[in-house]
Amino acid sequence: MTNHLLPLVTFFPLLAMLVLALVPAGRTAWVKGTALFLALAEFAFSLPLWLNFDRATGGAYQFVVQAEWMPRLGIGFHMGVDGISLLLVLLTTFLLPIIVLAAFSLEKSLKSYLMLFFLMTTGMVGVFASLDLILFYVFWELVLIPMYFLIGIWGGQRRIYAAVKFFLYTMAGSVLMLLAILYLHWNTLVPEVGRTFDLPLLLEHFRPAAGTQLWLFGAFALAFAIKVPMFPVHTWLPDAHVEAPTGGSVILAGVLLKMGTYGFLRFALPLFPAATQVLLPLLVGLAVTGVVFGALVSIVQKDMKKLVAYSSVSHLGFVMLGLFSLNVTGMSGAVLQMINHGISTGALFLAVGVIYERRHTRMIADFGGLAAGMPRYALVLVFFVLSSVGLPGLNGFVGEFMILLGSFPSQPVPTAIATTGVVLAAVYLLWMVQRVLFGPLANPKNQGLADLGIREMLVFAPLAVLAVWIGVQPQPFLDCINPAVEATLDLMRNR
Amino acid sequence: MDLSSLNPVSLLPEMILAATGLLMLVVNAIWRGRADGSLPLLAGLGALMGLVFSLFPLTRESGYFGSVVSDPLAVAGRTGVLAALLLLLLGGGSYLRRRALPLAETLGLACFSAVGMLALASAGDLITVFLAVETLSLALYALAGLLGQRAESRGAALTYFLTGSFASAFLLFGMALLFAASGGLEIAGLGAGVARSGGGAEWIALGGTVMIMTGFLFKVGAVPFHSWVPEVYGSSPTWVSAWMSTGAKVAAFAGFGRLLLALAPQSEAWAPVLGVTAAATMVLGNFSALAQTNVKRMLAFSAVAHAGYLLLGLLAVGHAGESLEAVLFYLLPYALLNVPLFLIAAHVSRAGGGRYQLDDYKGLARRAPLLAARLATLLLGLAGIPPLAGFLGKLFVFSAAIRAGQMPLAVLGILTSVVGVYYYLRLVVLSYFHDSKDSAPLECDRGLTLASGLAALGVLVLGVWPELWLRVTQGIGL
Amino acid sequence: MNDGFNFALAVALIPLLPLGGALLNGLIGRRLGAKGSGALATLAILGSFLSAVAIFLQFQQLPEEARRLSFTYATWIHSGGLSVDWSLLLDPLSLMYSLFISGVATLIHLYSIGYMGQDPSFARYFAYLNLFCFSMLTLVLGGNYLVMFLGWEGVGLCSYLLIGFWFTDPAKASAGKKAFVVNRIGDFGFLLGLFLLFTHLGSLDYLALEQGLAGFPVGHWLPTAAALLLFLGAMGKSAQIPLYVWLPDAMAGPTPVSALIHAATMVTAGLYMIARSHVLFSLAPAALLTVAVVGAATALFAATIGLVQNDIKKVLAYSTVSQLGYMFLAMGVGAYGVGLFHVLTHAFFKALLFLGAGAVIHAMHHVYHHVHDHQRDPQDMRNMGGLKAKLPITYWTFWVGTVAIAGFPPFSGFFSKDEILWQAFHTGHWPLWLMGLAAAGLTSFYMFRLLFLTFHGRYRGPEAEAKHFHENPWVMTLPLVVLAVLSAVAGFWGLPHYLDFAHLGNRFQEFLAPVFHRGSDLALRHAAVSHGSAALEALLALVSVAVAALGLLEARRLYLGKPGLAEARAKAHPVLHRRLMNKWFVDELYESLVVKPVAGICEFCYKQVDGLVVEGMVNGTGRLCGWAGSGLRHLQTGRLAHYLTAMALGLALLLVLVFTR
Amino acid sequence: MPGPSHYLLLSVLLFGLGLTGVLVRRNALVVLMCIEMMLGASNLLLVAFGQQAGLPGGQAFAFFSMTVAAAEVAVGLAVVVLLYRWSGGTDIGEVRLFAGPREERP
Repeated sequence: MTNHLLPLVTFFPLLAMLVLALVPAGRTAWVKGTALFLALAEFAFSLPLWLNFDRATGGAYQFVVQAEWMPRLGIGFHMGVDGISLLLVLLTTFLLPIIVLAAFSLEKSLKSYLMLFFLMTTGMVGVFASLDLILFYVFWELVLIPMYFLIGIWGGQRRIYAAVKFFLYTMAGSVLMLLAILYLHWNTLVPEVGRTFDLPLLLEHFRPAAGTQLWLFGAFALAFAIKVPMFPVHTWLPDAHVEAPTGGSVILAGVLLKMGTYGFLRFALPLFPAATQVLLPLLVGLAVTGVVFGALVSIVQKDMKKLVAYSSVSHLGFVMLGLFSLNVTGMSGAVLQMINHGISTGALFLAVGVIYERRHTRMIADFGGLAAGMPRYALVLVFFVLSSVGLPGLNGFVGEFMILLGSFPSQPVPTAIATTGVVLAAVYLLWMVQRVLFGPLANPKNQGLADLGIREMLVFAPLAVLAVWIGVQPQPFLDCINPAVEATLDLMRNR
Repeated sequence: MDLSSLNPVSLLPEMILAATGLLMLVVNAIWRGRADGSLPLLAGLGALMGLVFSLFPLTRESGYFGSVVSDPLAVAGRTGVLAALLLLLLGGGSYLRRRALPLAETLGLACFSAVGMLALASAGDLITVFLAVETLSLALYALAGLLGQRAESRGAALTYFLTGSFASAFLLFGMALLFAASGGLEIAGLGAGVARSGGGAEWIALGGTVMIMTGFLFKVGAVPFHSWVPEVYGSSPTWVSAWMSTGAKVAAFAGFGRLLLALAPQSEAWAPVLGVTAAATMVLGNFSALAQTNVKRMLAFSAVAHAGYLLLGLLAVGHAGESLEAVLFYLLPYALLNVPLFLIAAHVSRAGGGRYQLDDYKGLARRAPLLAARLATLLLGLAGIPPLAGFLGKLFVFSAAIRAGQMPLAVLGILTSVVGVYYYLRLVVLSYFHDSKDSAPLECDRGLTLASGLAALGVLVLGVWPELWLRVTQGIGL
Repeated sequence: MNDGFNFALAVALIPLLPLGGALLNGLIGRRLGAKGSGALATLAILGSFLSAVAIFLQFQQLPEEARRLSFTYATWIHSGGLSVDWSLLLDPLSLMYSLFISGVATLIHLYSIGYMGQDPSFARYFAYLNLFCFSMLTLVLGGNYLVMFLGWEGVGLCSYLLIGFWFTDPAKASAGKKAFVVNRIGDFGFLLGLFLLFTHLGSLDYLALEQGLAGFPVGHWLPTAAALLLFLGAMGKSAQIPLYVWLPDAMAGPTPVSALIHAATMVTAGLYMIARSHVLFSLAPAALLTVAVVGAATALFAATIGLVQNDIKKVLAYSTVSQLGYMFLAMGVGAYGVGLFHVLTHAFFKALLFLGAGAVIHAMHHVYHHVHDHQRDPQDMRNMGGLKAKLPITYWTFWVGTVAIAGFPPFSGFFSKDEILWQAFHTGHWPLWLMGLAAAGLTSFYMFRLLFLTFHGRYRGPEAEAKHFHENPWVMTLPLVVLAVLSAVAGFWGLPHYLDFAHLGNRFQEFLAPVFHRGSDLALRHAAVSHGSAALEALLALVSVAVAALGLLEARRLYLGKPGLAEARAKAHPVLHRRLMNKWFVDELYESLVVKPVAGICEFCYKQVDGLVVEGMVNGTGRLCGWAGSGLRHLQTGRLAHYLTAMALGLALLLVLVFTR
Repeated sequence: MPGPSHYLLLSVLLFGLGLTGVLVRRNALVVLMCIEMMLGASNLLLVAFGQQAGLPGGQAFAFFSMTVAAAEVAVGLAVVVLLYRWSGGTDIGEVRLFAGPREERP
């Protein structure tokens, strides 16, 4: 049974999309009900992964499925999750119902909007569960299409520019990775298997010269760095975030960016340890630059969404720093921080969406004093701001602390510089809170805005619970992550 | 010689198509257009039969004393050609009626050109190759000029004819030289023959090879022999453009591949030719397509660009024969994608006064949601986005190139393909993200709907379950 | 343990009760009504106080060396080399802090019921207040630096929320933000310190770290660096130069908050942290010296500003900064216990003073409300005067507080502050002692100025109003009385030995002794326990009392003598006066040195780096492709002849290519 | 007695002649003839070498190519006539193609 779990979780959303397609678009209530039900079903299907996952052997792939796809070409249908991918899969399925619920207030062709999200879920889960490089690449590219349409159709004024930029930028980044994958394929001979795209086998038998490693790593790193996004290839993100509809932004920040960091952790680092070592100073430098630069730029943003977008650049910089610490604490922290960022930033985008729906503006200057009229909203916003500022007791702190603590021994100075990001985060986020929530409720347009309703509270509640859970008891998650990270590090050492 | 090796059925598909072509003329001659309604149906049946017998040949032996072979390459090539023809007949009926093309002649010529294409895919010796090339060319010249009353069409016909026969002259002279050098006409033996007769013969052979390649490079529309492509595709009746850009291409690449496979021993010598032309073709094709505002010309340049990718695959043939599989795999989805794209272009531009401008696509998603969805699928397929078969085609071709150690060319190719993504997506952007000038719903006839739907579905299925087609192409070049 | 007293539970209750209170108030506080939610909060914190007292009593029975119990309740973060648990540490130090925090907090909660009774969002207020107590108690009870940091950030958050409690006033809201951000700058140092310690000692647990540090020689770079970094954190939290700027602004919060958070408890967290890390600091003489200098400088500097402020709370705020300076001075000269004693006494009399000020403000506000005047500032001392008769209890309690802080025997301030000065002097830091002495004089001056301006003389508002004054309700006066008593007598817990006629011994120091054994063993000078010459100490005590008296007399001359003298004095030294009035222009300095440049950098990064360079490259690539396309288009001339030629040339080219190889 | 190289040389010359003609002449008919000349060159080569090496294939090929050439001429003339009828000239310079850049301007 469990062996069919991963394909089920991966492809059920596809089925769900088709089912949803059959519901008459006119019957909004039906569409909403079906979509929510299907989303919850998807989440329910993914729960056994969490429950039956054997944490003792968290470093090994579990729920493995291996089938033939294009046998003569060495392309197989190979899926499996270790502690890292498990959590990312769960994050994806966890966010799906939330986004569906949040989308109910959408006016414009809700049905196709939701269908795209289901399609994208298949892609994202596939990316995290694939153990065959071609399979991985297929899912990797598959994710682009729905997001492209989401931005292009439901986006803001500059949506076309943003959509095309998003698509081309990320695409251009990943094609070279495809070539690198092919090179790996043709330059690795696996005894009694021959040529293969199978990740575990390649990890075992691929022994490239340092020089080759460098540009292969470069190809992979470029693709992932753009997705993360790392400075200086980050500029597609603010545009995409600002123009994307709320749900799109949530998925973008919550999951899509993690595909980049995950790629580094799963492919780039273990496949090319030598190259990693050589380029480490550069990578760490870029990560830290991202942290500080993103934070500094966030400070001067006038658009809430753009602010949160740039804050993502900063937070993802932390994650990269953790990955490049190359020790268990730092890398585990990085993985945990991927989840945290998904929760906190996702929630922040949802929060921005809430007032955007009410006022159709995201400009900070248009608000002020909302706390007076919308106490519940104020509570939610402040809560998630604090979680993303890294207040101890909430999720953000655990990740950031582990990252910095882990990277300090190997990278003291960069870590010290990155730590300023913690200070700056307080500056830009609290300043935004102050300008949006506090002060006199001057603008008449803001008076009498409805506070969060039941549905909206239901959207935020699960995220808040998770934030506290990870903040107080991260151990269940770390028990999954630690062994997987250790396994990755072993791979790097033994090659 | 024993007649057993005549093996007539090896030429069965060609015969069927030839018969169908004649049938068109005969029926027309007898009933004079009163039977026009039935002609496409008949042609379709003929093509279908041809397809069946191509895909499941009655014989795997070569025939006519080796001048016709029916190996996997022939099977794949013929299947590709006829699949395109069927799709064209299915989706193009309304176009033919609308543009008042002489139905019998058009269909007849199409069938005759198909005969040439099939023969080219299954040719066993140089004579057959030449005859096949000429058969398909002559038929296509005529098709290009079908709308002779329109200056553009005339220009197209003349251009195609002159450049085409110019290229045929190269081809023939090259064959003569190769014959002189290797002392044989059997394709399979060419390489060995050249190797045997050392000395100056190798130089002659090389000269001949280059000229033959020139001839084929012209047919596939590779730079610098591509100039005719935008003119002819752009100015011929769209139905014909669709046919030229698919059927002829499949056949040409099949024949070209077979020749290069035979000449593999000399690959070091001729590889540079393909390297240079492939690079130039990919770059020039993609970047020129980027600058087009006329959809037909854009599709023409995109066809040039795809020729570039395919040449990359051929280049690898010299290194490892199996690489030809990649090329043949690529061709089927390519044909399935291009035929409906041309037809849709014609359909959409009708509203825009037949000027084939990009702006005609604005808001298409709102005016014809179904059509737009198919268009988007087809374009994404052509752009090579997974999980559509277009992606696998590119994947295999680039894989072959890398296996042959052509990483620089592969990098160039894949980067230019990103440029390609841009102009393909531009149509998607227009039809989905823009608002239309007139929101009047654009109805679409059943044939085209069916054809484009089938094509999109086929490309998707092939992308998810490529074994279907891989089983056919399996063993090519071994 | 003895007679099955469950320490683990009792200790856990101390922070958890207020947390529960906070949650309850957050959920159902509104329905309870002002009194109800206030009572709930007060009971919660009272519970922790009682639990602390119970522990204290149990503690007395334990032998000295056994007075260090640590309890682990659950794992928190275990990954790789890092393993941190939810653990609490119970020893005299944390117990002492818990006692006075929960005690003072209880009184202030009670007081708040009266003070905030009319405020519409009382539930939010009490929830925050309880949440603060939870954080503060976690801070002091935490068993490792990470739990401490949790409380550390928690109190920062609560102070942020409470300073900006009346958020509709932008000034108040931004004061809260300022506090949080400045504290974060300190936390930056704190975190780095922790990273450094963990990197080299592999743990964040107090006990483990102390053992790890044992190996290091005094003056080694690691303890020094770590200590300095931690001290940066302390500076932020305890408002020392240069990070003190947030505290005066923090007075924007409700007055009880100022009393609890910004006078009695939170601001002394930095002191706690140093005391807790005393082993580390004792290994780092350089760091200790820094602490001492910063402390002394702050004491003096803040006192000067306090001289001329007219806002009653501002005066007290600067006096708090100054007093904190004293405590750091004590820490810096290695007299940890002495510093902590001042923490305790200061908690009493400064809380008292703030609550007294609160009472005055409350009364003034009430009066202004009565006459519908919302122009005048109820906190400005220039509007007050002669309240002695109107608010007798407030006055007398306030008087006690003033005398205590000014350092007149036998009130608590005298003993604690004098001990500090003495330690500074006889450990050879006589310049610091001099600064402290001067600060003492200034302190007594501005405190009596405050007393006189507020309570003595004649009411400086229209006579008609005067009749509206009346004393505040018991919930507000009772805490005043209790605190006054404490401020009066607390000194006797820490009698200097030259006054120790009855040989009671210095109870306070003896209580803390077990904590500081190791530290003072390691420290070169055994400040905390050594005494030096009793005569000299007594003499110096007299000197400082004399200085305080001078301050008192000067204040009396200026503010009770002929009116206009003070103005005349101000006119006499216009430059100095203006500098003092504007707090030495420090805020302006930071504005131009830090805030503006940073803002500029941000703009630059966004507009130039991101907008021009990076985006330029991205979009440039796109444009380049476009140009390439339209350029290549010209190859397609549309001339048949050209095409034929191109083909021939192409063939020639290929032939050349092939044959030239 | 001329050897193979002579035939080779001659046919190359013929071919070159035809090629030059195609490039320099503007009249469609003449261009067509030049192309025929190039085909002829090839035929010469086929026949000659077929004769030399005693391979009948050469001659056979030549026959086929001649037939093809004839067919080609037929189609070619048809196209030229078409051109002449509609535009009253046979100068390939007159042929107006879908001129690239000029009409492309939006």
